[in-house]
Amino acid sequence: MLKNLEEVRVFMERINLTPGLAQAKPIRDSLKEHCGTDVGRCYQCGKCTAGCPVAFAMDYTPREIVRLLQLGLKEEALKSKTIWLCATCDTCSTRCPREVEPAKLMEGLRQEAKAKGLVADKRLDLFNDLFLQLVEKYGRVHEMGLILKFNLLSAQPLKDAGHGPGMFLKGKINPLPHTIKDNGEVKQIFARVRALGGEGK
Amino acid sequence: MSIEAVKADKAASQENWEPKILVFACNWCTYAGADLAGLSRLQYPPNVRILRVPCSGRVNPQFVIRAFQKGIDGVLVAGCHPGDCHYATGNYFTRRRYLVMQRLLEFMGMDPARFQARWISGSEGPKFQQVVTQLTQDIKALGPNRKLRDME
Amino acid sequence: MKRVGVFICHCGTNIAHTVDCEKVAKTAAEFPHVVFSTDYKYMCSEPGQMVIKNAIKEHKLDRIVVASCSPRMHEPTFRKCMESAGLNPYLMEMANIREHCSWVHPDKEKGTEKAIDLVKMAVAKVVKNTPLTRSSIPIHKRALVIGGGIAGIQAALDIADAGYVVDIVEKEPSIGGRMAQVDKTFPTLDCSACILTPKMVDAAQHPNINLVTYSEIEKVEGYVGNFEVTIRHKARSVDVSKCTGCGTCWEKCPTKVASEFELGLGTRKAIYTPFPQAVPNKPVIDRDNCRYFKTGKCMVCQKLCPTGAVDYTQEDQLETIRYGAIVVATGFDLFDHSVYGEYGYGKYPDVITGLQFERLINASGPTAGKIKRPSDHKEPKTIVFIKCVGSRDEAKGKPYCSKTCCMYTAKHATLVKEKIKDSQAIVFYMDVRTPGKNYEEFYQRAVDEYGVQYVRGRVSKIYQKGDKLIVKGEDTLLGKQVEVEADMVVLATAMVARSDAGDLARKVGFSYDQHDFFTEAHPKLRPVETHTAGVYLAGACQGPKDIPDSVSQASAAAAKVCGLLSKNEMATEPIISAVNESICSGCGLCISICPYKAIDLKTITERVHGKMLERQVAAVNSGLCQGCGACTVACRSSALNLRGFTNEQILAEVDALCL
Amino acid sequence: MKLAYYPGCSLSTTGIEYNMSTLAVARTLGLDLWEIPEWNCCGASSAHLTNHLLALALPARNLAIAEEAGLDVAVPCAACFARFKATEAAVKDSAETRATIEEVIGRKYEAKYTVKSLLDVFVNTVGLSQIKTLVNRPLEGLKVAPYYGCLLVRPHKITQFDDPEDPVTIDQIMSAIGAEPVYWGYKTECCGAAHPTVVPEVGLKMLKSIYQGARDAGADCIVTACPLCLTNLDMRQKEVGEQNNTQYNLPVFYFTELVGLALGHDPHTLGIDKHFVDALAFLKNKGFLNPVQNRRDSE
Amino acid sequence: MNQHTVKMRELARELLSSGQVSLVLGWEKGNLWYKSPPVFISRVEDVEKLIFDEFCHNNLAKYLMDLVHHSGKIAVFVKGCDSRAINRLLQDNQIKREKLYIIGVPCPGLKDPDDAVGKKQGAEVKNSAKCATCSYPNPVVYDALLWETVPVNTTKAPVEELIAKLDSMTPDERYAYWTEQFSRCIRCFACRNVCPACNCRECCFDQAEPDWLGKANNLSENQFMQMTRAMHVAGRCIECGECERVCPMNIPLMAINKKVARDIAELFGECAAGLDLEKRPPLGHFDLNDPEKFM
Repeated sequence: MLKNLEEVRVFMERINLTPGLAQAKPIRDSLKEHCGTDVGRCYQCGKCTAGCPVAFAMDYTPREIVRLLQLGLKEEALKSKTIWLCATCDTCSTRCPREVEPAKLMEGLRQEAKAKGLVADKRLDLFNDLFLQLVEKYGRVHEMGLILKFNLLSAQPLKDAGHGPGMFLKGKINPLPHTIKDNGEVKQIFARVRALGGEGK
Repeated sequence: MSIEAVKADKAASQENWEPKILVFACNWCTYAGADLAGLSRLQYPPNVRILRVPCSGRVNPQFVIRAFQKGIDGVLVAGCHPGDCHYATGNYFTRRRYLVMQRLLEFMGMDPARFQARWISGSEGPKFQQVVTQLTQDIKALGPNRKLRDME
Repeated sequence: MKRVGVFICHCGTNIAHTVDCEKVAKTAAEFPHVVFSTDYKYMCSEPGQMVIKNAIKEHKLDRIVVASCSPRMHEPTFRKCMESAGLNPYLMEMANIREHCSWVHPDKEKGTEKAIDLVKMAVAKVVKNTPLTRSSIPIHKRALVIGGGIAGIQAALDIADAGYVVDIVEKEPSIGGRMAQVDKTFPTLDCSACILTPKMVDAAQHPNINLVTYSEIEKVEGYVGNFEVTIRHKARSVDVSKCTGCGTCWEKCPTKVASEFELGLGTRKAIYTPFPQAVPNKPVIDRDNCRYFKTGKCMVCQKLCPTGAVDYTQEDQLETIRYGAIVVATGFDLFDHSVYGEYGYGKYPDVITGLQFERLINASGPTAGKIKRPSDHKEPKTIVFIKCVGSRDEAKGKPYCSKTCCMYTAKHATLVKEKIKDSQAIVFYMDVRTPGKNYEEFYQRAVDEYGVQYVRGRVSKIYQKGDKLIVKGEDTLLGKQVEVEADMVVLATAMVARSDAGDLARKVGFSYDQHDFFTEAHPKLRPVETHTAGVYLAGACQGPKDIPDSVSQASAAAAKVCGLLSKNEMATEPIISAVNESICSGCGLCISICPYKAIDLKTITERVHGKMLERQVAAVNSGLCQGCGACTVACRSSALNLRGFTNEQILAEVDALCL
Repeated sequence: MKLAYYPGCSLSTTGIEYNMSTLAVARTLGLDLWEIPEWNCCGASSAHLTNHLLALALPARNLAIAEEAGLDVAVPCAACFARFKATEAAVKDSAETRATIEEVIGRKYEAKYTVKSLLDVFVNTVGLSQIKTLVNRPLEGLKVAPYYGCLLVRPHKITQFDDPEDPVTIDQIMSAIGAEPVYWGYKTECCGAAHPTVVPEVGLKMLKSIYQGARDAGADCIVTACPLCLTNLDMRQKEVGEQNNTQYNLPVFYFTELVGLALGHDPHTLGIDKHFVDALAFLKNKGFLNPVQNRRDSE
Repeated sequence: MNQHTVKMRELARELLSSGQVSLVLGWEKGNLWYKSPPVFISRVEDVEKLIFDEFCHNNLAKYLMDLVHHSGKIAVFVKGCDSRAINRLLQDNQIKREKLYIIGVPCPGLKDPDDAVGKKQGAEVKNSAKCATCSYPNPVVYDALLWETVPVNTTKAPVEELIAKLDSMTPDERYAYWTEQFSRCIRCFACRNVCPACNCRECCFDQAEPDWLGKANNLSENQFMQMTRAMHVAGRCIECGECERVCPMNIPLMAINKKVARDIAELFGECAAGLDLEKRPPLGHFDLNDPEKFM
């Protein structure tokens, strides 16, 4: 939602297409390689957006993200909230008439945005990082710890406090982190993935 | 090395050696494309000789081997683009035959540059020019063909 | 001993400027078999041709080479020249020393050298030439039209009006086709039946037209001018010669089944005509559903028929007829939208197709023209139209545009607004394509005058909520998700080839594309012909088409047929394949390669060691062969050879060039 | 029949009642579930968002252990199922990927056995008729909204399970135990995954449309096969209701809980007391908590 | 006498005496212990000549071409490779299925007779090269199968190694290799005569007009001949290895045939010849999506 006139003006500024279009082809090719999907095929029908359960909260609709990429405006796409808000439910990919897979695209863009330090919604990124830290450490996820740590680090320590005791009483949250006996193997997996540069295609 | 081969080698070292290149051109596309190159006065090396056939599907691989036997330096088989064949499907058979033939020639030790196939349409005068120019350059770089050649 | 004459053309300075024509002529004089060689300013001119003719006479030439421009330009000229000099026109070869030489090589020395080579090749070839003669095949003056929709009817009327007998073979009990199902036609909104039924009657009453309904093509043999077509007349169970079409039988028949014509929205009886204006207006019995055929009891129709026309013992009959030409006009089917899970897999009763909607608004349709939704027969107030269902959808349907949906959806939306005043018509579209006379204006009227709301975006989901259908889309122009609570949804489903299109194409022997649409001989210049001589295409069987396009193509096909049938016989090109039967081993590899189905196996008898033995060899049909020569390469033993481009001729050229 | 069983992290914490009900019902249905020893987290729902190889390797270790035991794997959690399937497909698809994964996990894994969702096991391994014969407390009159979410059915070429637009396995199981599945348009809508926790202003809106859809379709309760979906739908219901000035009163069940109930198990054994939206009271009202005399366990 | 031979004779006797067939094509023991030439049997009493051992190399299918006008039905014994030859001839319309009674003999792999020369009967003999990588030891078409099928071995044959070696060479080295091979060719045409894919009534090599093949026996003409033959059998060769076995000059002809077969499989998909009568030879049809190198 646009807050003031200033933002309106900037948002509606005319875009010079020339520099972007020069990048369009290499961007298309690299996305094809890294995300396995071809934005060039999209004909902007909007079916992805029409069925997207999160589109209402996005700054660009999934279709618009693809459009930005088609025009070579990848920077804009990387800075968007959309790529972080995508819940990867795959509805778009399932229905796309041109067999473009927007969900895969979002995954790829997230990884790239993170690498470039362009994370538009820190909360989701933080959550994912914390999650994996737990897995690496304990082999399994300790959900209570995850939520508490997330709330703490995202500066909203009391957000879900109302649910915590309820869960605890219902025996749903173990106060102690559970772990597998010898987590060496899982730690090894993380280490080897890192050694391989994180990409495993 | 036979005397003929020595002679051929010598010829290669001479500056005035010019390769002879045979182009099998289908009547409806490539021959017309070459005509268009002429109409547009698009210059290309005079080394190519066009042999007109109704369809690239008419070109028997044995013609190609024969040309090499008799001393040609390079062969191009050219026809309509897939989907444009005047006879609907001739060039699809050409494509299969010469994909196999090309690999066979290579396996026999021929340089792949000496035998090529291309789709050149009746409107592609510039492409005809460009393809035969490139082909001539490639073959000039290789020198005279001695392989498969009937020296007697 | 062969006597070759060589004629080098200067083409003014076009050739002579960069080729030393005199030198070429002199050099050529030394080639084997050449007894005369000369050069001249313009060989194609009258005096130039006289030079040739005189030389032929004077030097007793039996074949010639003309080195000049492209044979694509003047081959016919010099062939005629040969003929008038009393020689076989095919004993002439041309060397293209203009387009392929003088115009592209400015270096005169090199150009001359190349011109000499080209002439040498032509001489080597012409020495191997043999006289070729055009043969002719008789043309049987009767045409067959397969399919009795608007395209078939139009083609038949045009051919019949030109004075030829034409048979329309229609697999349904009546002619009329898809157009009979349509309510109104764009862009004029005149009623489809009003313009179609007179044509149907014209066809039925035309002295040159035979309607062969409820019949299918069984087998097609032969070739242009001489097709032998076997037609299967399906058992009607009604003797058409006795039946008067009074209608008693179908009124009294106790069995009701879903009507194909009404696309499941209405019913018909087991003895039926598909629709009231059927031509011929004579019923057939649907044996799968008839009580008599299922149980052996009933016979109501037979008992009540005043003329005793009902005949349960009828059987399918085969009839073979000879035709000179065939027009294929088998029309289209609609894409089955039940593959769209997000649109309810075809399970929501109020999600219907455009053609079903035609029946709903048609005065003679199941609702007598009142728009009522199938589920509860209520009048819908909000109707959503979705375009490109199946069309332009590679994931679930077809990649192509069905061409007609933009217009008929505009028509449907207009009619909704016209018939239900307080209604909403909302069209979800991706593009609006209106390239036709008065089409754009029609679409604009739908928006301006009728207030049809167009929303750009493909619908992602439809689901039933109570008695409403929730339609979810994006307005891509706004970049926002939108939702409509609709009472009915109409899908503009793709036009697809008939499910049996491939079978028919194989039977008749012509090609079809990856979507089973029939392939025209050339997309621009031969749009109504097929690759098979004598077989023509009309209407949507060749690709999605609206009525005006179908009718135009039908008339065009008819013109082609008339052109063919106007001749008693047809000359065939002599440059075709020929079989050397003594070598042919009958392996048949050539058969599958021939794009024209011109090669068949035949059995020959020959005497071997005093015994008569049979064996099979390939046989080329000169009416079908177009002379591509693909078969000659498939033939390992060179039993097949292409006249005019024989192995011997091409080898001679290759040798001449290299040696 | 014996299957390897991968409960996953959720089933030992927030989804503990899924585990309890699964194990209870499995015994009755004659399923021998062998819990993969020392299993590790499959990485859902974060690894695939950040690292492709890691997302394949984490499930692979578990699958490798099951493969050593020579068993197909039953996975109750939809998120784990999706990740396992992705790994299975990737390994089947490319020998190169397989080699990399094997290197990373330090175990052999050839995807010789099949990963099955627990729903699949119920419908196709056990069979609906078998379930039907074992029912002795048919849940007649219970109108359930079957909720599948995303991960069971999408992407279809990987999960290869049920229909991506109109899945029916939960519906079939519900019918088999006498309940009445309602038709609604939100069967496969996304519950928001981590969004209700992490970006609640977005996630809670996603949940709202699902509650609304179930209510509009006349459902009494929602039934699911995904612990994440259940946690979101159950834990956040009150909050979403308050935001929208309403009470949805839609208890959310695992399908195993309702099957267990129909087979005559005690609701506490099934963990039905562990929900936020009071499920026990709801069932009591419906009259489904009267004790059952003779539970027939399959041998 | 081995069990296989017993079974063969039994069936042959039954077929002949019942009049089901009037001729049986099989193998007999020749004068040398390491040769088992073909035998044509029309009398029941001659059935005792039939044998099956590890020297039954001859592909009997090709002999059927000489018997197309034989009036009765013919029984023919076929190993895996021979059965593919039968399909080759059927597909090429050279023989009629209804005139044949095909008896399948799953083949355990044969021995190399050249290696047996000079050895005593029963001595250790090398395996035949052509059987080393046979993928179809079991007949693919038959009316009766005489005994249990045998497992397919998957070892890498020397010919594959040769192809790999040649592939790794420079063009000039490859050319030199083949020059050396083809220089030896004495133009005896044994390769062609034994080949079931070479079933023309008149071979183009024997024709004077057009003069495809020069009469001079030189390297160039030999190259023409072998390349032409490779193209003629491309996609049709059933890889029986007979050409190479009968070549008196030991030219590695199967390296060419295998290489072409592999290229075709790579380019147009697996289409091993002589397995499926419905499958047309790969150069006799096409796919719109064939690889495109000629743009």
